[in-house]
Amino acid sequence: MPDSPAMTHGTQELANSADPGNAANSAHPEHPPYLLHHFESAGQQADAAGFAMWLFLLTEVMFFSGLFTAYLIYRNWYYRAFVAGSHQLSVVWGTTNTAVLILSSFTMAMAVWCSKTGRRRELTLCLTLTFLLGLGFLGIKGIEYHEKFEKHHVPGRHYSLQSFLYPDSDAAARAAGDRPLPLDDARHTEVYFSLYFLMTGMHAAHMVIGLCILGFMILRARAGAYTAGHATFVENFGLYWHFIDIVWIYLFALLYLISRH
Amino acid sequence: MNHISPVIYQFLVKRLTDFRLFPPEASKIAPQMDALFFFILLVSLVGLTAVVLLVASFSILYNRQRHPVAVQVEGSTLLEATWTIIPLGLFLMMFVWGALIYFRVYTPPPNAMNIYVVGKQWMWKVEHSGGQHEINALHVPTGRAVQLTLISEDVFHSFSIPAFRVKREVIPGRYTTVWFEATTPGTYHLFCSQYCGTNHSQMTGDVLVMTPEDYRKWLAGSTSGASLAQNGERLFASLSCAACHNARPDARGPSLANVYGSRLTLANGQFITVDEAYLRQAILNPSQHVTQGYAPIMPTYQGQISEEGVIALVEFIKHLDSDYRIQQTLNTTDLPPGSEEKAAPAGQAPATQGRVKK
Amino acid sequence: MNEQNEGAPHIIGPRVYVVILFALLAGTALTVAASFVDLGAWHLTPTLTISWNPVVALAIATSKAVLVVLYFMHVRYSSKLTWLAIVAGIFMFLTLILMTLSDYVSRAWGNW
Amino acid sequence: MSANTIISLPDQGTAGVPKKNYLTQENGLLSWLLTRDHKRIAILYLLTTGFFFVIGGMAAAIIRLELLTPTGDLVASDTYNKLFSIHGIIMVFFFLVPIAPAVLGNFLIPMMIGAKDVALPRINLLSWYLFTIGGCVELYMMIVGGVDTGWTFTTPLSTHYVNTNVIAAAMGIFIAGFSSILTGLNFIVTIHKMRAPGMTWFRLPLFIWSYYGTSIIFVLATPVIAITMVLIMLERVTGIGVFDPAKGGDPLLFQHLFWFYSHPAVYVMILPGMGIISEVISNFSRKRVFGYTAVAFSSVAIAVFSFFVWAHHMFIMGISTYSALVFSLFSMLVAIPSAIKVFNWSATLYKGSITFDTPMLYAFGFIGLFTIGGCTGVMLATLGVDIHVTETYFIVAHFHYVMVGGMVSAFMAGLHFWWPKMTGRMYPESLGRLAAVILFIGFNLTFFPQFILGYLGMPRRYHFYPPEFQVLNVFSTAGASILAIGYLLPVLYLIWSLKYGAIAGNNPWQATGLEWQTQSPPLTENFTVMPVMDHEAYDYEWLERQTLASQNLENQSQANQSQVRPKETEVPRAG
Repeated sequence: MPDSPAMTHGTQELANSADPGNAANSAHPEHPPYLLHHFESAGQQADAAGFAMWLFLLTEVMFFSGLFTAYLIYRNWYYRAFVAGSHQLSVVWGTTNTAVLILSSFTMAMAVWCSKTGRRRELTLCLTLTFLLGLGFLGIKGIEYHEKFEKHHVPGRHYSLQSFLYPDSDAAARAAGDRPLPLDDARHTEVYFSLYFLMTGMHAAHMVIGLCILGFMILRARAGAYTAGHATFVENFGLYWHFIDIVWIYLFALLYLISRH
Repeated sequence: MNHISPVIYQFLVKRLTDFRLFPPEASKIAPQMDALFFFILLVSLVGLTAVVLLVASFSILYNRQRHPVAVQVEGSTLLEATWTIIPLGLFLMMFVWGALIYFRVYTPPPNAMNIYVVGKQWMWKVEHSGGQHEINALHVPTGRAVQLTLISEDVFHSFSIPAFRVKREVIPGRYTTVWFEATTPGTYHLFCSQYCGTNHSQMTGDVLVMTPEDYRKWLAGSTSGASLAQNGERLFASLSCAACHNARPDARGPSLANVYGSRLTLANGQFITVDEAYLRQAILNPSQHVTQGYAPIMPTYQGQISEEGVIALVEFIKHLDSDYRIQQTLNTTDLPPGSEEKAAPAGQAPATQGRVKK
Repeated sequence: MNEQNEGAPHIIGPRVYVVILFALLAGTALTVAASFVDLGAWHLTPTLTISWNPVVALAIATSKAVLVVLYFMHVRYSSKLTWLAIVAGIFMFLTLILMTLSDYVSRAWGNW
Repeated sequence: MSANTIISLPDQGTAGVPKKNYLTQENGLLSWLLTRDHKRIAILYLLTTGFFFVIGGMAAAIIRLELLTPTGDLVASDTYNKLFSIHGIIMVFFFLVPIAPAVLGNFLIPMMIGAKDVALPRINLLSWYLFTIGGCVELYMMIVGGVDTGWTFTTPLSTHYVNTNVIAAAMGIFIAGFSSILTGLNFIVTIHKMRAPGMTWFRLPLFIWSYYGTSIIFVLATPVIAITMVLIMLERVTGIGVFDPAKGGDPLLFQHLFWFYSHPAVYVMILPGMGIISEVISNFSRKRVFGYTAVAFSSVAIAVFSFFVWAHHMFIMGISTYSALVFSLFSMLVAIPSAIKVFNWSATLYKGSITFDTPMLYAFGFIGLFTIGGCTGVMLATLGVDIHVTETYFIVAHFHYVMVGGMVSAFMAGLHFWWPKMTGRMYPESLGRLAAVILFIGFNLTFFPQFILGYLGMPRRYHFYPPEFQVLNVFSTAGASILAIGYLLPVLYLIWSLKYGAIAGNNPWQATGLEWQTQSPPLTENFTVMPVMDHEAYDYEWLERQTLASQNLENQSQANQSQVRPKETEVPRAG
C-alpha cells in the first residue's frame, strides 16, 4: 500500500472540512457550523473541496497511467505470453468481481443521494452495503491471489513456468485450449503476472484505503453527520469510490479478457 | 621552483603544458558538429549580449537619479511577435541542422567495417572481426568508416569518444550502433559516460587511430588465431544449429545463407530486414521472430551463450553466403587451428566471405 | 469567477442510478461475451494489423467509464472547471502513453 | 467596500514591529507543529529545506574538494559515488523542488490573491509532514550507508547491481512526492477558488501565474515518479521484471517514466523563480511588467510544453531516432516562452525608475545566469550537439546554471524582497548587495569552467579523471569556495536582522501587491478587512494616488481631530 499515507490523509482533509466538530464556533445564521474560518461561504467551501477531490483523482489517473503504459508496451511485445497468462485468470471470478464493484458503485451513488436528501437511515444502509460489497470484492481478489500463489504464478524466485510449458498439466490452460509455449515466450509470462499483480495490487490498495474511510463514515453517518445539509464529504468519497470502479472496469477488460476465443 | 612546493610545481608545469580549451577534432563528423556548436554559440552570444546590453543600458539610462518617475509602457504586440518569431526561426534552424547530424552519426554507411564492443562493469571488450580482442582500447584506421555495434552485459554504459564527437549508450539486451571515420592518427580518450557503478570513472581507455598501414600491421600482430566468424562457426557446430538450419529441403529451420541483409517475412505476416540486432534477437528470443513457413520450435539460447558468443554467431551468419558451408559444419565439429588466413583485413565485408569458405 | 453550482444543485435521483446500474451490468456481460468471439482483424498495412477484440473491449470499457463519470460522479451537471480537470487528466494520460509509444513503435529493432 | 480600506502607509515613524502578528499569535512548539497558518507552514518549510540544503551543500563541498586532483585522494570511489548521489537526491527532491513553491508560494499565494489561507490548510500542514517524513527517510538512508545510484536511479543498475539502500532512497522520494502533489493541488484550488472580489485572472500578479504553472506540473507529473519509485522498490524486493532486460523488461521504459516526471520537475525548479523575478523587476523599476499577458501565458505554456520534451534526456540512449526528432522539436518550442520572458523583463526596465537594491541585483544575476543556462539548454536540445555534450560536465554546468544560478538567485531575490514582510525587519542592504555580487561571481567561477570541461569530454560523475582536466577543475573548486561565502553571508545577516534589522513597515518597497497592503509581519488571518481588487496588477499610479489620498486625509483628520473619519479611509493598523 505504497500511497496509503497521502491517500488516507488526503481524503481525511476533505472529511474534516465537513466535520462539524472542528468548525468555527459561530452562531451566526450565515455561518453554518461546518464552515471553516478562511472561507467566505459554504458554497465556496464545498466547491473548493470538490475541485480538490477532482484534482486528486487527476493525480490518481497519472499514478495508474505509468502502469498502463508498461502494460501496453509489453502486451504488444509479448502477446502470446499475455494470452497464456490471462488464461490463468478466472473470467467467472473476474466478471463476478466487476458486477460486485459496479453494484457497490451504485450503492455509493445512492448514499450520496441519501446524504443530499437528508435520509439518515438509508444513508447508513447504503454505506454499509457499499462496505460489504467492497469487502466482498477484496475477498474474491484474495481467493484469486491465493490460487496464483498455489500455482507459483507470483513473479519472483518461485515463479513456475509449468502451466505454460506443459499446458496439459494445468486445468485452466487445458480449458482454454492452450498449446505449449516455447521457453522464451513462457518466460515472458512473468512480465504479464508482474503487471497483473502490480495493477490489481495498486487497485486493491486503493480499495483498502477506501474501506477504512468507509468504516469511519458509517460511524459518523449513524450519528447524522452527513444528513444535516452538508454532503460534501460523502460526495467526495463517492468520487473516489467511482474512480476505483472505473480503474477496475479497464483492468478487467485488459487483464482478464485478452483473448478468450 | 621544485623546492617551493611540489604540488604547485606539478600543477604549473605538468598540468599547464597539456592544458587545452578545445578538444581535438579527429573524425570526419567532428568539424561538422563543431560548426553547429559554434553556430548555436554565436546565436547564444548575440542573444546574451543583446540582453546584457538592454539591461545595462536601461539600468544606466533609467536609474532613479536620472529618471525619477517611471513612464508606464503597456507592452507591444509587435515586439512580442518579434522576439517570438526570431528565436523560433533560429531554433528551427538549429533543430534541422542538429537532426541532420544526428541521423548522420547514427546511420552507418553500408560499407563500414564493423567492430563489436561489449561493455561490462567496468571494462570495454572490443572484438574485431579478424578475431583481435582488446580490453579498454580500440584500434582504428584513418580514412575508413568504422561502425561500432555495442552491447552491455549488465547495466547501462555509454561509449564516448570526445575527440570524435560521438557517443552511444550501451544497453543490456540490445545492440546499438554508432559510426565514425577517424581522420588524424593519435591516441584519444575513450570514456564510459553513463554512470555504471563503483568504478565508473575507471571504465576508460584509449582510442588509437592509426594510418591504414600501421593498422594492418597491428591487425596482423595481434590476432588471436581464429576470426570472429570462425569462432562463430565453431559455436554453430557445437550448439548443433545445423541440425535444423542445414539448408536441406526437409530442414526444420530456414537456411541461413545470405540471410543477412535480406527482407524476411515473419510468421505473423510482418516484414523485417535482417540485421545484427535481428540475428541476436532470433537467437535469444526465437519465438518472437519465427520465419514464415516454419514452426516456433527453436529453443532459446538465452543464458547459454555469452554476449561474445552471440557476436561470434552473428558474425558467422552475416558472412554465410552458401549452404555448402553449413553442411560442412555437420561434418567438422572443430576446425584445425591455424588453417585460417591470418591477418585478413578485418571488416572488408565482401572479402570475409572468402575467409569463411576457405 | 468562482464557479459555484450550489445555487441549483442538480440531484440525480435513484431512478437514473438504477438505469445506469443495469447499463453497466449489461456492458459487463457484453464485454465478456465479445471476448469469447473472434471479431477478426483489420490488416491496415503488411506490418500493422489491428485486431478488433481489444478495440471492442476498450470501447465498451470506455462507455462504461463514461456512464460512471457522467451520472454516478455527476459530471454531467458539474461546472466547466470539473470538465477541464477531466479533460486535462485524459490528455496527460494519453500524452504519457502515446508519446512513449511513439518511441517504441518507431524503433527499428524488430519487436514491433 | 472601496479598495483604499486595505491601503496603509509605510509607517516608518512608528517604532517596532506590530505586537500582534502571525509569529506571536500563539507560542510554543506545538503551536508551530499543529499550525494551519500558511505563513507558519512556509517558515517550517524554510527551516527544513534550509537544513537539507546544508546537507546537500556539504556533499557538494566534498565532491569539489575531491576533484581538485585527478586521482581519488580524498575519498574512495564508493564514497564519492554516494556523495554525488546524496547531493543529487537531496538537492533535487528536498531542496530545489520544494524551496520556492513550498516556502514563498505558501507564504505569498493566499496573501497575493487576498485570501485568509490556502483552500486546504490541514492538507498544507500534512504536506509539510510528508516532506519531513520523506526527508527523515533519506536521512536514515544516509546514516545506514547511503545510496550510490545517482539521483537518476538508472535501471538495471539500481534494481539489480548495487547493494546500497535504494529502497530507502526511493521510499523517501515517494513520500516527499505526495507532499509536492498536495502542495500543487492546494495551490490550484486556492488560486481558482479563493481569490478576493475583483481579483480577476488578468489582475493576478505574474507570481501567481507562474506558481499556477508549477502546480499543474506538481499535480500531473509527480504521480508518475511515485509509481516509478514503487516499481523500483518492488523490483528490488520481489524481483518482478518490468525494467529487467534479463526477464524481458525494457530498462528504457524506466527512463521514459522517470523523465516524464523529472523533466517537468526541472520547470518546477525554474517557473517559481520566473514569477519572483517578474515581481522584483517590476517593483524596482516602478513599472508594470512589459507584456503582462505574454509573460502570464508563457508561464502556462512552459508548464504545458514541459510535458512533451522528456525524451531529450534519452537522445543517445537508443530511443527511436524518429521519436527523438519529435522530442527535440518540442524542446526547441519550450525554449521560446523562456526567451519571451527574458526579453519582457529586459523591456520592463525601459523608461523605468530603477533602483539597485539587493533583490534587483539578484534578479539581474538571474537574468544573466538563466540566459546562459537557457542557451546551453538549446544546445542540449539540438540533436547533433547533444550527442557530444550530454553525460558530460557540460550538462552539469547547464543544469546548475538553470537550477542553482537561476533558481537559487531567484529565491534569494524573493527571500530578500519579502523578508520584511515575513519578519517585519529589513536585512542590511549593503551586505545584501555584497552577497549578491559574491554569489554571481562565485557561481560563474564554479560552473563556467565546467562548460569547457564538458566540451572537452569529461564525463559527469567521474571520480578519477585524465590529468589534463585538472586546471579547469581547480578553477571550479576555487569558485565553489567563493560561492560558499555567497551562501553563508546571507544566512548570517538574515539571522542577525531578525533581532537588529531596521523596522520594515508595511510596505517598505512601495509595492502594489495585496500582500504589501497589510501589516508586516501579517496577522494570522492576513487582512483585517476583506480586500477588494479594483486595479490592475503592478499599477504604481494607483499606489501613488492611494498614498496621496491617504496622506491628504490624514492631514485633514489631524487638522480637525473632532470630526469623525469617513469609513473608507480607515487604515488597518497593527492591533
